Amino acid sequence: MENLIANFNYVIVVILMMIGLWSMLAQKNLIKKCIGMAIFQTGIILFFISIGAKDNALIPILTEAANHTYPVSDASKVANPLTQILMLTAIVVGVATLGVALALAQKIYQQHSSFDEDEILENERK
Amino acid sequence: MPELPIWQFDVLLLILVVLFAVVALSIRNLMGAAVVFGAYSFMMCLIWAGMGAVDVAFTEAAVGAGVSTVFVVSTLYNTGATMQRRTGGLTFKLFIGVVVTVAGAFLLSALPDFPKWGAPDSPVNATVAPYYILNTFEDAHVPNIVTSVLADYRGFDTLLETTVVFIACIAIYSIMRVDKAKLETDEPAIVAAPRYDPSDSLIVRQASRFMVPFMQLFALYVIAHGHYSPGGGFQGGVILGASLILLAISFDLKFLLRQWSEKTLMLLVAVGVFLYAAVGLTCMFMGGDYLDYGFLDSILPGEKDMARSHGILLVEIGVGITVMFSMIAIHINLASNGRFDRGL
Amino acid sequence: MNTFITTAGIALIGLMLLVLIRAIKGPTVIDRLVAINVIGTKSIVMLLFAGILFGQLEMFVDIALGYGLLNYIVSIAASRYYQHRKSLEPEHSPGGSPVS
Amino acid sequence: MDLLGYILISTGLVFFLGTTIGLLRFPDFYTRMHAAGKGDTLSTVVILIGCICLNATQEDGLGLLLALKILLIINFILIGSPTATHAMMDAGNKAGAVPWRKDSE
Repeated sequence: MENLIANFNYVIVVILMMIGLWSMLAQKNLIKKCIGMAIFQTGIILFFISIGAKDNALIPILTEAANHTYPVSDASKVANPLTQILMLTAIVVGVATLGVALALAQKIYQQHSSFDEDEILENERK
Repeated sequence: MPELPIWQFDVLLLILVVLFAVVALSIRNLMGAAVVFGAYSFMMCLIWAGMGAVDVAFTEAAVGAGVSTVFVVSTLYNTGATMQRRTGGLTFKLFIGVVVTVAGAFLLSALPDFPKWGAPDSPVNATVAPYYILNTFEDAHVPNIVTSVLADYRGFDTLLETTVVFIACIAIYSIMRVDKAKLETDEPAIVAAPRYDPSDSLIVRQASRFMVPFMQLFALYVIAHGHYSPGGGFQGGVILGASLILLAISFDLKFLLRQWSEKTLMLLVAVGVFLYAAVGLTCMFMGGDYLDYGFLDSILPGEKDMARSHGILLVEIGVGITVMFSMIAIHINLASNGRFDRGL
Repeated sequence: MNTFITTAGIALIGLMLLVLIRAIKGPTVIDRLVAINVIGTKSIVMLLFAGILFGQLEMFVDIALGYGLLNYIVSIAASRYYQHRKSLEPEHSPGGSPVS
Repeated sequence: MDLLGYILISTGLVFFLGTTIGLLRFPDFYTRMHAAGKGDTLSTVVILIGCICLNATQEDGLGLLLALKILLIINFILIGSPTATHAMMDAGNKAGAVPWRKDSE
């Protein structure tokens, strides 16, 4: 139980990822699958960001107003920038891949007039 | 408990975000699901701001409010699908549910081995990240550590990510784009043309006309001021793209295509990546390694650290151009069903 | 000051939760859209609260400004969908699914 | 100045409570839109003005810059939010949302 509270972020990460995975596997609708993919992705991004957060830390922008002196002396008072930049690019790439997925879904709809997986398979067999 | 600055908000928002995810997937109306998914991204933005990741929060704000929901809406617009079919396979869903639960339990069983939430000495925070935090300002004269790591220390990474956006744009182009003449003989278009009615919504058009210049000005500020505040090429590019998408929505697609022809759009998508790569190549010609902006000090003003700062700015401009025009090209392709004439 | 802002923020999140109920219940999509629009506007306020609690409001205000500019695009896109869609074809697309 | 900020933020929260109750309790789309459109914009603007008051005392011009930026946000909300409300109302009208009548229950 103590672990559960101290590592609450990982619990939410796992829940989000599993919700996304369930949606991708069990939902028959292609749009819902796309949304599930995006949710899975945000789960992973949340994992990276939350391991980069530090206790009592400030945001990774050095300003004089926040009593930062250039150069910084204590690295533990600034949140981890590395995980943030990895995920920053991942979000933009994520929206581009969401676009690719939606384009494929749109083409499939033009062929089969349906987003439903079962109907598409039926149409294929005909 | 973690000692994050605003951990109360973080915990509450983490619970709320799970609720949003469940709601977005359980609504059977597809438009409803898309709209709730937009709100899910708002919550994610708040969580990242709460964990101190302002640049990520900014990117999510721009992407979630500006483009991603619009993409889903335009897909739904072009296909006309409204409701999800009520499928009978309850046992199948339950089976998947059990499988997923078991997988989640396996993942959760590793919970005690993870470092505590917010521990400053965890492996992630203790190895390479302190170097960036301590040395950024001497090396590159950039107070925003995220920007300097993004464009300088890990420049190759960002170059390839930009290329991925470029490739995704090309992929959507090759999936969606159809020849108009060929389509008319083959099959009728699925969606009939909405007539452009000038008296349709004067208020929306005038408000957009007022807002778009401010958006573009703000986006340029975000790109240029990214060294000192949250922002950079990705955020600014997405906001610039969203401003033109707003024009396309509130007027019509023809209005946008009159200004930016298909050829120009694709050319500019390539120009952004090219600018990034060219800056790297220039560094090689000046005697350094690829993307080592310090060697640009003979053609850029200032010493080595200022040269790196200016190099970062050039690279961010390249990223901004690519992201902006990719977003516009993706939107036009999705909204007009690849016909490039009319749409959402 | 921080205690007050924290309390206000928690109250705001609680009220957002109540708004979410409308997004869950909402009989039509437009009801959901209204609720989501309210949540989006309140995100701006939450970002400012986070900035005050971090003590670096000048960094968070840019994000809030971006939100203020972009927030209404989704509403306009979705309402565009309904304005154009209505005259196009019946709600049941060919081969589409029956509406419950 | 701080006290004024507290009062304004509390007022904004009360307005937002009104918005929430309106959203939850009103019977049809148009009345809910009424509650959301007015109460949401008003409460956000009031809370933002409260934030300006809380930050007005910062040193060397930072408070002024922040006040300007927050005023810009208020300006954009005052333009964008009613536009969104109008667009949604128009969409609901065209999509055929039926107004509630007293004899419909």
